[in-house]
Amino acid sequence: MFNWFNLHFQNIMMLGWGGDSGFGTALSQTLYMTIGSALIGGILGLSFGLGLVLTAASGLTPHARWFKILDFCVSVGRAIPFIIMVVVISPLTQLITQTTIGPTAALIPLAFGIFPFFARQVQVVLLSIDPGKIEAAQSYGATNWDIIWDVYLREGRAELIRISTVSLISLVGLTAMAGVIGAGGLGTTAIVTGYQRFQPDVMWLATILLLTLILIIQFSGDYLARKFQH
Amino acid sequence: MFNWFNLHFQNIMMLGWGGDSGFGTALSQTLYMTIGSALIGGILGLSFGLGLVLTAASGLTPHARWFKILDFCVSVGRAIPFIIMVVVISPLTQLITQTTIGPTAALIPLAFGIFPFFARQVQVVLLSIDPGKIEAAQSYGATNWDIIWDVYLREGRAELIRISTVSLISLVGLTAMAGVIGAGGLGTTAIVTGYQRFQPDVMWLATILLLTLILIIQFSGDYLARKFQH
Amino acid sequence: PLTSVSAAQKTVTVGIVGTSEQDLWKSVAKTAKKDAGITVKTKVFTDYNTPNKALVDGSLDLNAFQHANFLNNWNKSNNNQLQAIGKTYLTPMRVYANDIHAVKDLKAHAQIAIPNDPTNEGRALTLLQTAGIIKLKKSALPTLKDVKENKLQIKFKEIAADQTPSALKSVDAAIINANYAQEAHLSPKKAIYVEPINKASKQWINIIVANKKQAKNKAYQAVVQAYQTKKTEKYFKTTWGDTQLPAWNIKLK
Amino acid sequence: MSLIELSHINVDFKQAPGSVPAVFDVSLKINRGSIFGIVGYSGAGKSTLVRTINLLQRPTEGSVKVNDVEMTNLSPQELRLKRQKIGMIFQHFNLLDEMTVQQNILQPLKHSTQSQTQKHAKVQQLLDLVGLTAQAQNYPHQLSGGQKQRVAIARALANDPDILISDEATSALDPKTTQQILELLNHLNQTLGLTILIITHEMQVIEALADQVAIMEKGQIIETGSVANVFQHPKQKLTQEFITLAQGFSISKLQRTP
Amino acid sequence: MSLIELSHINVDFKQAPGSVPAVFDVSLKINRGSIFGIVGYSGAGKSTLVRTINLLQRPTEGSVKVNDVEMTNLSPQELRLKRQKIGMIFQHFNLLDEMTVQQNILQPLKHSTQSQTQKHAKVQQLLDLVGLTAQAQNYPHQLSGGQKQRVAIARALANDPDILISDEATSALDPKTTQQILELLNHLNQTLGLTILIITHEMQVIEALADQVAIMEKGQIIETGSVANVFQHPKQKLTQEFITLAQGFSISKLQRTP
Ligand SMILES: Nc1ncnc2c1ncn2[C@@H]1O[C@H](COP(=O)(O)OP(=O)(O)OP(=O)(O)O)[C@@H](O)[C@H]1O
Ligand SMILES: Nc1ncnc2c1ncn2[C@@H]1O[C@H](COP(=O)(O)OP(=O)(O)OP(=O)(O)O)[C@@H](O)[C@H]1O
Ligand SMILES: [Mg+2]
Ligand SMILES: [Mg+2]
Repeated sequence: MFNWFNLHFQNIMMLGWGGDSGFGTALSQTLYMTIGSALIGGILGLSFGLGLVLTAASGLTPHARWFKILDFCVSVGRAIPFIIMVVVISPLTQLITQTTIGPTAALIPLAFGIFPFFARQVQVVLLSIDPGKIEAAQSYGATNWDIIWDVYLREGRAELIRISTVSLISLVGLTAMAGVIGAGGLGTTAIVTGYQRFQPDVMWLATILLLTLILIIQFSGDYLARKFQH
Repeated sequence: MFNWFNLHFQNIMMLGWGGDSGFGTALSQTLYMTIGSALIGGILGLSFGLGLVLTAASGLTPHARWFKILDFCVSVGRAIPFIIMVVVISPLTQLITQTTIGPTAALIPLAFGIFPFFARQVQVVLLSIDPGKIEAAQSYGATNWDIIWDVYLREGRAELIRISTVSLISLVGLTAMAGVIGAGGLGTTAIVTGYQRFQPDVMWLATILLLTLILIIQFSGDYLARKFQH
Repeated sequence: PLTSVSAAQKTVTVGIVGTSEQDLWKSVAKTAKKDAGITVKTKVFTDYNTPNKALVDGSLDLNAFQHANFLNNWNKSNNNQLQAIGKTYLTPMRVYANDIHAVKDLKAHAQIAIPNDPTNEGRALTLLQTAGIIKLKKSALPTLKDVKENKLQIKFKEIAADQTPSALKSVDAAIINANYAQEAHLSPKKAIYVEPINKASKQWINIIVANKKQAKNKAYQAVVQAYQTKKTEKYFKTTWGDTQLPAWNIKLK
Repeated sequence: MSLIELSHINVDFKQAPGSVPAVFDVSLKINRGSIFGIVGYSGAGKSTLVRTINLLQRPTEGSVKVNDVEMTNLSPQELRLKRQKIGMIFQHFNLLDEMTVQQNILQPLKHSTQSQTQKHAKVQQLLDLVGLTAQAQNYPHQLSGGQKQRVAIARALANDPDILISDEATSALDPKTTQQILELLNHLNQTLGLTILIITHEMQVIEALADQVAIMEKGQIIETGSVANVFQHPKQKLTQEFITLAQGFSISKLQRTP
Repeated sequence: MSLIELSHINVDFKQAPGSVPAVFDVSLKINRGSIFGIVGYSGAGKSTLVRTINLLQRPTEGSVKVNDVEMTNLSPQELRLKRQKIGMIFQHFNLLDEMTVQQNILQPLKHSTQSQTQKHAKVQQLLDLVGLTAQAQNYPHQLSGGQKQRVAIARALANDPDILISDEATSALDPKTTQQILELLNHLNQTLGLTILIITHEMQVIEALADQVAIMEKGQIIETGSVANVFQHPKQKLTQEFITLAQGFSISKLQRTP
């Protein structure tokens, strides 16, 4: 059995689990990049998404100028190809992480790559909340913060979880691009070691590991969304 | 004025507008790829998204097996890095487009790259439609097709437009990757001609053209969503 | 690591592109450890630009992925900040085709796939000029714009270098880097033209590069020495056969 | 002969432990051509019970027969055809927000064999009946609460159903509009033999319109019979109270400080 | 002295050309401590009018004074504090679906200086009043229509408001629950001086509870005065009809075919 595996999956065996280019290392790099940039990008995206809804003409605190600025930033963020984003914000990356290569340095461009996308999705969700609920909160004198927390975020909870799932999976996809700054990860393994070197076993194992990760995210997201939907 | 421009943007001038690698050509390639794959991916994504909602346990036609299959397909589609998607479906691409390189060949992997993402978003939107409306339609004997058209798609219209906007912009981003199979486009110009050849003027012009395209999509999407929201 | 390098530096991080040379570097690392007590680590990149940028900003100590021509070009656009500190190998580029056996069999309007990144594309075009298919304007790194004579009216398809082997079935010929041809197990018989090794090949010699300010760093020199060994030569031979020639003692005529 | 026959219906919802089932062992017969009223405490299970008739709510247990056909055994397709003949007015309207008033009412006629002209004439007639001709092109969010309810009424009648289930269809309507709707329902009942099931909190509505009445409490029917009988000789305390209060709410005002 | 003073209020909505404004030149004074009823056709503009009081609906024109303060001039922060003292029960409930009944009622107390224990005691007391103690941990979708309305009532009272605006708060409630709510409102009015503005379609509710009444038609107030006066000597035809119908709907049944 072991021999058979060894024979057919020799490239996998050669890479191994640990070490610089092992699957375990790649997996942990993907996890690290995904989680880290999800935190930063999530906070940024939520803020921008909320900002877009609040400052819109029909929002709680209409403000045409700010709305335009936020809207433009988000669109610009979505227009810049990832590799160019990496270069453009590399001074910021250097400032924050003290390096421009490796998984930690990748967090910054990944976060900037995903947040405009997440912000748009947050905007879509929040716009779909029944305005009657916001009126009711206003009628008992809720502050804008109350409305943000208790109406927008809380009533939108299940939907927000669903779009977070979508975004998180997109982010996992984006980490495959982080190879450009030497950040490793499963996507890079699949492409560089598997695909470019014609080692289909490596390519598929890396893809299957990615798939597993994505299924876990999707499953947890679905579970949480159901749990928080009343 | 012209001389000044010529001096500072000589790389842009050299590329020019028409010709194999001109900006006009790149723009039209981007448009061609975006529109073409949006059509294919849009139909696939809508079908899968609807399928997911209909076959879910709480759906119109619950069917655990089909649900699982659709769910799995979509997750797999999201797990495969784009460049690997290109390779994996290249036999299909060859079959359909008779070639594996160039903008037309890019349509297939682009459509397959975007549709699982779109499907997930469609699912999120349709799940947020008030079940009371579906019940009402059932009560007057609407067929499942009626419910799909008149309730799911029509009531979800504005939201569907909003997520289509989000997806379309993601697709524009994805076309930048189509350069790997010689499909050209603005993203490739920005990366390959601008970034890799140290021609910042080219890089930025291509990015600005991309941004313009994205702003137009966003603006049209917002306009249509508002128009169709009652 | 931010390079506050001293002669006593014990760890050297080398940026490489792709993973096909990772095992080679493992062997170099062993030598470096044994001979100079230096730990060599590699960092895998998927882009040809960022490993140079990382040298400039000190995120990386050395890199080994480019040839002299690429470095020249890079330095021209980036204030001459980098310097080659040792040669590694030379790999002739080849033209491959499925259905024809010689360059002269190329028909009018034939499609040829070439890599789309600047150096590989320039090199590929130069190769086609050498093969007598096109003529180019004089240029350090030619692009399609520099093609001044194209009698056969060849149609060029610019695609990613790693896609060239797969594209072979969609075009009449493809210019493929040695490493991708090797990994794709392309039969050498399918090569219809090989880049000649002569004086002009100098620019295609691959090199180890450092930040100019760190060019004299002893540790870096030690890494170069650990690379340029008989052991490495043997590794080339067993892994790549004749396609990858050691460049530190090569004589170009 | 009974048109609707519910036997031993139970509906349980997942809820806090120890809570009562929404509907508990209810059996009910409704005759063809009759108007049947259901009253009861808020939360008694009235909406849940009537929703079992067209199986929008599948009962946890029990049998639902309409026209001697066991509904729970029908194929989806058969059920769909059955439902076309059971009009339903929902307590929460459930209008389609992306369609105009007119389109909402046209909706149930989608598969009807009538010509477009006939369909539009039908809708026009319904709009007149509920007094919304001026609002035909409005979208639901541009309507007042009572106007929405009237759209729901018109929609439920569009298909010329045999059975009409009305869940508080007049609760958001002023007395005059209510009177008009009641006259309409009565007219349909008398001329076309429409069987009507009506949930309401207004005892006057039951008194004016219904033949039979059932009083629900905690998921069960505690009293049922002809309206005349029940109103004159209520057996249960709850029934008595409802009837008394219907005459007018009684509030003994405290002495006011000016 | 009038607590609420509306002067020349106009509200226009963008609608089909030629449609009437929702509210047209309405002026109204409501005295402190009084209970003021508003009745009228469905779509007459009642909801729109009362929504101008706490500026949920900004009038297109006109002045809104509460306690002699011009509401339209307040800063957002001032408006917020004012609104805390104006409880509102919405026609469509507008509960927060992701909060339990208890949490919904706790919501207005968020910024109150009371201790947690006090707040919970207050909520408990309100739950008792509206008879939903058993449903405290339910989410809105687990409630019947009337139960939702009762949560909305409790929520509107949580802040001990000075003014309560009730938009058809009892229309989905059975007579007995309605009676209880009316007694509660009356009690709050008598003991705490709560000023109440009540929209309803049930004339009996007005008769039992209100001091003053206004009748609306097509965006205007067509008659107003003390309940006793208006009910005994209605001047407008519409008022008369409403009062007559309140005694009981009259349906002259056709001769039935058995
Ligand atoms: N957002 C809106 N856009 C356009 N028209 C509206 C809007 N809201 C209300 N209207 C219109 O304004 C008029 C008054 O509506 P309002 O809700 O105030 O009526 P109402 O007296 O409360 O009726 P009901 O008793 O049915 O609740 C109606 O004709 C309605 O169609
Ligand atoms: N989806 C649900 N999940 C859990 N409990 C529910 C659900 N729907 C209704 N209930 C409960 O079932 C009981 C009966 O509800 P139902 O809506 O049938 O009452 P009702 O008699 O129509 O009341 P109302 O007159 O207030 O509309 C209530 O106690 C309610 O809380
Ligand atoms: Mg009910
Ligand atoms: Mg109203």
